[in-house]
Amino acid sequence: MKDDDVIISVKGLETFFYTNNRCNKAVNGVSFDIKKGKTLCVVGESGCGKSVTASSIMQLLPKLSRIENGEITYHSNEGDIRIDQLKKNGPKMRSIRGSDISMIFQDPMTALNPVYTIGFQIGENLQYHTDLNRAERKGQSIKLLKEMGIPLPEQRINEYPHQYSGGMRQRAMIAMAMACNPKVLIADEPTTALDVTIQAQIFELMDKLKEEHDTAIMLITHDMGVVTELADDVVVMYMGNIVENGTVDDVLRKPAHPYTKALLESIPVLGRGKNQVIEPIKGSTPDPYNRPKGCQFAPRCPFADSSCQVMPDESSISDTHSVRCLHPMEAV
Amino acid sequence: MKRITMLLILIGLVLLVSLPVFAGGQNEAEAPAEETAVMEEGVGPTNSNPLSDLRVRQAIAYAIDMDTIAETMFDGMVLPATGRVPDGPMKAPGLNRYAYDPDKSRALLKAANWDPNYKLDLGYYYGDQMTVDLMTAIQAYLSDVGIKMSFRKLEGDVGAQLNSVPTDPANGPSAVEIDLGYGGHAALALQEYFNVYKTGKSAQYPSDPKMDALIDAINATADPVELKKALFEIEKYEVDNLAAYSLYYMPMFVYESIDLNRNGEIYGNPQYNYDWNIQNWTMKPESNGKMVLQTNGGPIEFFQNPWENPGIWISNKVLYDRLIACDGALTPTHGQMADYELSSDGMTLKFTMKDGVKWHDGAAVTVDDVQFSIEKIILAPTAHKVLLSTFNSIKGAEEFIAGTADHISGINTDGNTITIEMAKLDPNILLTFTQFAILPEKYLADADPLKMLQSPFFQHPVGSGPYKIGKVEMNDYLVMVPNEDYYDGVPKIDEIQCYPSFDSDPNVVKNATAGILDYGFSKNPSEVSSLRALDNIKLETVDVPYTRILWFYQYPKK
Amino acid sequence: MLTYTLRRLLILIPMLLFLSFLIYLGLELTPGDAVSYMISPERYATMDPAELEAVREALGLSDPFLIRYVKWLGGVIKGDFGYSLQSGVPIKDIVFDRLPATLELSAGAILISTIFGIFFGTISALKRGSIGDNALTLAGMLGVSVPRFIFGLLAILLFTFHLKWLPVGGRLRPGYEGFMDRLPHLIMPTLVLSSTLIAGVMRYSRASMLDAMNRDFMKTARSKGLPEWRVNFVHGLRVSLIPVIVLIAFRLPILLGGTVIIEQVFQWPGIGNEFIGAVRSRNYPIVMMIAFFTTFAVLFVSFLIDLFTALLDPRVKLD
Amino acid sequence: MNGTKKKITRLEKKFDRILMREDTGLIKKKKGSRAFRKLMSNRLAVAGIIIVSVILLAAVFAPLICRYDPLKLDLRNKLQKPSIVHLLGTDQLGRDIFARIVYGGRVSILVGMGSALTSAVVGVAIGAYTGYKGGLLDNIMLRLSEIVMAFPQIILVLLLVTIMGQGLRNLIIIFTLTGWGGIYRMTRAQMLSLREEEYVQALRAFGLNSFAIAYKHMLPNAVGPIVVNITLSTAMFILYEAALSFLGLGVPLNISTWGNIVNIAQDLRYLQFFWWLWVPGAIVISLFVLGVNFIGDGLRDSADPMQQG
Amino acid sequence: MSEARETILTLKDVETHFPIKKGVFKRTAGHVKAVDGISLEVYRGETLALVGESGCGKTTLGKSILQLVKPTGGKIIYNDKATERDLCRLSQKEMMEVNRKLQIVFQDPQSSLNPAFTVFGSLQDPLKTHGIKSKAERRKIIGDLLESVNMRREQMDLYPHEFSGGQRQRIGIARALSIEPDLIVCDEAVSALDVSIQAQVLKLLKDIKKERNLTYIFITHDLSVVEYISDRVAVMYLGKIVELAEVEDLYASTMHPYTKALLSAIPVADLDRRKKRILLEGDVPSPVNPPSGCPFHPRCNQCQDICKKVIPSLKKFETNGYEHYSACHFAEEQLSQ
Repeated sequence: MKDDDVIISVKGLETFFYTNNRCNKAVNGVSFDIKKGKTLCVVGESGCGKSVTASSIMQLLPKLSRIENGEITYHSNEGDIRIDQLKKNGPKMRSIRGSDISMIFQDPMTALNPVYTIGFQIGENLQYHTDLNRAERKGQSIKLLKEMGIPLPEQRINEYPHQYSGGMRQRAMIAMAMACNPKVLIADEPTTALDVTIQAQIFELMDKLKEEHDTAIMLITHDMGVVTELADDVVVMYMGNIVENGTVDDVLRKPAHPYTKALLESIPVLGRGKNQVIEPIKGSTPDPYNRPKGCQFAPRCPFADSSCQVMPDESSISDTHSVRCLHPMEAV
Repeated sequence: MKRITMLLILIGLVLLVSLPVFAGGQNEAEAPAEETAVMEEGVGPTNSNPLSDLRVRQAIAYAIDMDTIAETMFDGMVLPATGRVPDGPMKAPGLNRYAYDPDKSRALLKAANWDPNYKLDLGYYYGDQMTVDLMTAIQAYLSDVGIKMSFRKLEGDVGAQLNSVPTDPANGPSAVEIDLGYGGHAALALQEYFNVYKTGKSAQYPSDPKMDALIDAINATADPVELKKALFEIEKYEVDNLAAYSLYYMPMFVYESIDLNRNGEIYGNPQYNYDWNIQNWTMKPESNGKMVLQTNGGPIEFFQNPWENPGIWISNKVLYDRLIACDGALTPTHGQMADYELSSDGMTLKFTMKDGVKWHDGAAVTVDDVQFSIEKIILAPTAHKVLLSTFNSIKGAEEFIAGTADHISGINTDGNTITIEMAKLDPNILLTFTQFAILPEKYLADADPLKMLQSPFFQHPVGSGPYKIGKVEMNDYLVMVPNEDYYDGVPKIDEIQCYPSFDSDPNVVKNATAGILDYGFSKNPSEVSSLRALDNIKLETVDVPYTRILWFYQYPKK
Repeated sequence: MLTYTLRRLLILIPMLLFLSFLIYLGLELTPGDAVSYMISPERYATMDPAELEAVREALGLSDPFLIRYVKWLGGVIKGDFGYSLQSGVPIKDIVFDRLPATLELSAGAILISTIFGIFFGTISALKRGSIGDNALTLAGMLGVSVPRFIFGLLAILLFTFHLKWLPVGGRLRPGYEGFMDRLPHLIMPTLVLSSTLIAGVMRYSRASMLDAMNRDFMKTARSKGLPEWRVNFVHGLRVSLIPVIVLIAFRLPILLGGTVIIEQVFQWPGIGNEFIGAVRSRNYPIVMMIAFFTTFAVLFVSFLIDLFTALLDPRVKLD
Repeated sequence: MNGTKKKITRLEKKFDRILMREDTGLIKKKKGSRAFRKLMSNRLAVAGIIIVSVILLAAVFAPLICRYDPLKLDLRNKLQKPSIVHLLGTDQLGRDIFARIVYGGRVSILVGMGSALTSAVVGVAIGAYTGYKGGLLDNIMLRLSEIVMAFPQIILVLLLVTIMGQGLRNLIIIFTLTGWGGIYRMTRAQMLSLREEEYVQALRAFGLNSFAIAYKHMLPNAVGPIVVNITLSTAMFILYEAALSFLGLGVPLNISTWGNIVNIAQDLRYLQFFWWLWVPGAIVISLFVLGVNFIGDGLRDSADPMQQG
Repeated sequence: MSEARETILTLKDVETHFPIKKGVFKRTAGHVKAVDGISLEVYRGETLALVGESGCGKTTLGKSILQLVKPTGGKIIYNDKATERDLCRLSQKEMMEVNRKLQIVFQDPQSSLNPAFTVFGSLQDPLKTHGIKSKAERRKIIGDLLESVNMRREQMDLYPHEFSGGQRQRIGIARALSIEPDLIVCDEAVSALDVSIQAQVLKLLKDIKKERNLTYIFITHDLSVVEYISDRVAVMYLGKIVELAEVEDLYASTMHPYTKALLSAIPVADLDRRKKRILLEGDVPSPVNPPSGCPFHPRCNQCQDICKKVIPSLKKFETNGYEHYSACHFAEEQLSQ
């Protein structure tokens, strides 16, 4: 059994998409743990499967997709629950969603229903997971909004999403997600649609909530900067696989996978000055329907050789650090 | 996407181009140019219009197999015609039938040097399927002898398109576009059939002194023997000369529900007024014991003026009474509202009002009402021609119309009698008074004769007939109830309900089938065919033919 | 809101003016006038041009076109909608006499088609790809593909002549004028009229619902642990309704057009029937006013629908 | 793992099949347009294409498949029931109904497709330019289309028919006059959204003239919905033709069109007792319109990248 | 830096306002002041970055320069070495000539190429318009262009959907280069790209600039990228420039609290440079009703009374020997913090 502070463990998860009579192996064998009170950052470029992983945990996959293999275990107070074996929209799954595990999305404008007030949408969550009556729900919603730093919550609770600004909408989303004090908050690129100053506010808020509620956060992002600032643990994904997994120090200071390393070297970093050297990664991400054999990164990897034609296994570098590469980088 | 688009556009274009080309399949076949011996008959063209050549007109007449058409298309309902005047005592003997003879037709065309590329343009105004069918058939027959013909329903100002008279009645040019016209003609008085040919009256027939003389002859006498002779002459001249080609006589049909009982009362010309004694009719009572007659002809916006179409609307038949009653053949029989006396020279007519003749509002019908009615109608140009021609012949009518006299000097009243003195003889004077509805002066005194129908009177008319208005819902229904004061006895049927549906309206058959039509009349063969198939309807053929004619527009074209 | 209302109404004015001019001009260009219809062709031929002119004069038809138009327009502005050329009945009376019939018919059809259309469309979307969905799609397609009058005639054939359940047509019978008496007359025309409308609404609300189902907030609603019915109906249906309502507004002209045919088939004494009659008899004032009324009604109702959409969709601000 | 696995649904089976083929490398990158493939996988659309093609081909090659001239009268053999001699019987004038329907298709399809194409040409030509350019002209055209569209179309058509008179060419002109509004507005809306696309801005930055930008560069991207619209209005105009025939204002009755053939059903006698006079026509008209609608819907789905299947 | 820098573009009080129509007769009730009085000089051969959050008007300013959006006021003077012309007052024909020299690269690789045309089809029309009549010549030019953005010549006959996002962006750059411009406005040219691709494009832009002696106006919200690519930076807030400085200078001696907050808000991918964030309160105010006084004052943690009343002008300072402009009443105090 895992150590006590793991709240969700994912093992060998495979989620495939079946659209247009093709099969896209969007997530192809992914294992990681989300720890209580910690932030796990899942980082990767678009199409790497990070959002699908999140949706798999919430069982919110679209109709034309399914979890093929693997285990998603939620270590609840009442014992372990195998989420992958629950009925997609069954009562058990629904009681977990929004109450034990919550999720916030990339674009709060589209993620909120435009025709209902913010209060109604937060209240709905409370209605289905608590015994509060209508008045209490309203009070609780106001409290939540206040906690999220929305001014005049008594008034704004009756407003519609379009009357909110972008940052406020995301705060309202978070209020909704935090309504039932969940154990895990999954944030799927929560600030991509926001400006940097607002992004900073949202991260500050998430940090605060993590501290106060001991909530585990799974943060999905493509921005290495965000990872650096927020993560306790990091998972780097590429084309449906986790290529590197470790604490933030492990991954950022001693990147073992050529992809992680290349990624870090390809972005300009604020403060390094005008003459910093950035090294682009050659080529582009492969077509998911026409994947390379073996290691998915091999065609773009400067260290690849013929042995990379076989998908490498995960190998440990330290207790906390593992990598999926035949030629891991030497620690600097 | 792009490929599909290109494909679709391509297909579309190909079709657009190809369809009209292929649609040629619907064009008439080329006429076989067979040679037959040249006939002696006929004379050459009188002007640049090929139809002015009698041989061409004859060729058209010979080309149409009216016998087969009558037998098949019309299910034997119609009678192939020979001349305008329907069969009967006034029908001239030995008229040319122009029986179907395509070979003769071709020969005549050849003799007339018919240009096979010349396309005749036929116009008609009936909207029913049967007319289209007939036109299609005529087109096919003409095509068979080598005459191209197209046809179209005239829209809009139909009268002008058919009947505009050229400014020069002798030489034209024609004031209408079409070459052939198809239409019907029913005459209240037989003279009407031929008066249309008079110089300056016809859009089709160029001025013809001989015809004018013949027309004068039939209008000059009221004597039946002389009239008959004159009529025979003009009938023969018309047929031989093919001024127009009478195709067939369409009899009238009266249809009645099996629940209606006329109690022996007569049938007659349903387009006009005759003494049908509706007050004696009965219906099978409904469950509540009420006798209800349902029929058509309910008003849509207003009640029709009885002076325009004297009897075509059932409401006009039963709401108003006339001074003289006539039988089914429109022969005057006896006084209705008044007793009458015609002087032997036919120049003085005297009416004595009967007692107890009352308007629906209870007031008595007076001779002043009669005088008023005549002086009103004479100013209304839309009134029926036979009526007008009688009234225009009254002494002093001209002055009255011109506005130089306050009254018509030929009309004089005295107590309950009224005397009418004629300026010139009118053979139809009695007939006129069998059709002329007297209207109450007090409601219409101020009405403008040019727009009588806009008078509030025609929203809720008051007459003196056996029935009066019960309730009107314009465009929904009209209920008429018995006139309790009716001098010939209170009518037995408790209610007449009229729905707005008319001749040639497909709803007639639907309503009859659904049992909400107990009485009506029709001159529409397809309607009659449909009605004939119904179990709850009996059909009565009334021998009042309506002549259907093919007009030849003989003036030179512009 | 008020200013929006005002502006919409103000925009109507030039549109209606333009429209009225077009129609007036159009009718002017048609061959014939009311006179040639009032008088049967046979008699027309025998009338002197002077006599005809007198009739035209009396009916006010001999003025030049523009003067007649301006006169007419002046009347309308003064609230005088003119008189039927033939009966002299005020057109207001005629229109208001016919209006209830058409309203009855179209209101019934709108109601039926909206309710059933949205219901079937939503079900179809939720069960996308199922046999029921396919059957409904096919039925809907059939509904828009069969000519409406064929539907009408078949209905008469079946319900009146074979089953003898319903009357053949018409609206009122003497002595039977209450709503319940009218109901049997109303059933067939309403159903036939709504049949094609249902199909349209159904197809559209299916697409709209499918669209709503793909939206992000549905995922959010599920992520809150809401039951499926609530996700679909409270969140999905509500949002999908907005474009459907707008579509129904857009269909109003089609509906009014549809009543023309249906009123003919079922002898329904409504505006459409009156219009056809007036067009055929060149009764300009009536044609004008009906064209006017219908256009105004359509524009006005679509404006009402705008307001209604604003109520349904908080995002829509009417300024 | 398997014990608790839910029952295998149809969808799951489909997934398994795809997965198996994917794993064995059977699925190769398909050639040809994706939209085309999608259209061909839509069963209703394929049915539509078949129906429409059969009727179309029959109409185009009418002389080859008809034994009789559609205009040939045979009064003595009128109202014959369907038989070997006359496949669909004869009408009230003894004309062969099969031939009339086949030849009638030419006119009806010409009216439908011709009107749809001409109104598309007008609507697209105006919509593409004004939609891109905006300004006063755009405003005027928009108002004009609002007027045209606010007016119940059939009423407008009736008005125009009485003004212009009946006839094939007039009908197409009238349908164009009344029908351009819809496609104009759709094209305009498309252009409005395309106008924001960056490649359009790029072309403007190169100083290209508006005609070239609107018609050459933007229009091809709006073609999908336009084609769908043309298809659907073809169906609509065919129905209009029938409706006008019903009111007696359509193509002159002596020309066989589907509308004129079916119109006979107004006569209760034929409706009740001579079903073969109108039933085949009604079926063909409905089938053709149905087929066209199927195609239109299929095209719409295949042009829409959002819908997956 | 040499003192005799040649200006290629001079902006004087450029204003781009969009009217807001209200009321029954659609009176203009107010304006969205997207660009509100911007004066700026762009020097030949430099990369000037325009940074700011969404809604600050940077993209509108970029489009205003190319006249894709008509500015409502001010002058934009373009100096093509021979003449100086005010772009706002040029006729369409004259503007077309200028368009040879001013080009733009857009943000979204999805919509920057016409999906209905091949690359050649998309790129040839500008060439045609600008006088290259022979098709063979156009093919050669486009082939060369593709090679210059590290793509293969043959790829000109492919359709946009056959390219990846990065490739499309490179084609977009090739298109902008096709008529050999002097100045290219890069409007968020790398923002929509994946990180691994972003670097390729950035590097490409930098290389091309060197090769062809181009001038860039680089519009972005990403200050990390700005630091890497630009020479000078103009920070915009609510339609106005709040700070303008040489890039190193801006980072080293920030003279506006907004710039400071912006810099601190950026997550930095370097564990050793983690720092305390300066949190701004609230959101960017609406450009319809900008706050009185300093537009930044409602969010500024150093706001004084004067900030609420007086609009600070863009004042010139000198830091580390460079010109440094700041629109803060307390610009110099910022330095000492």
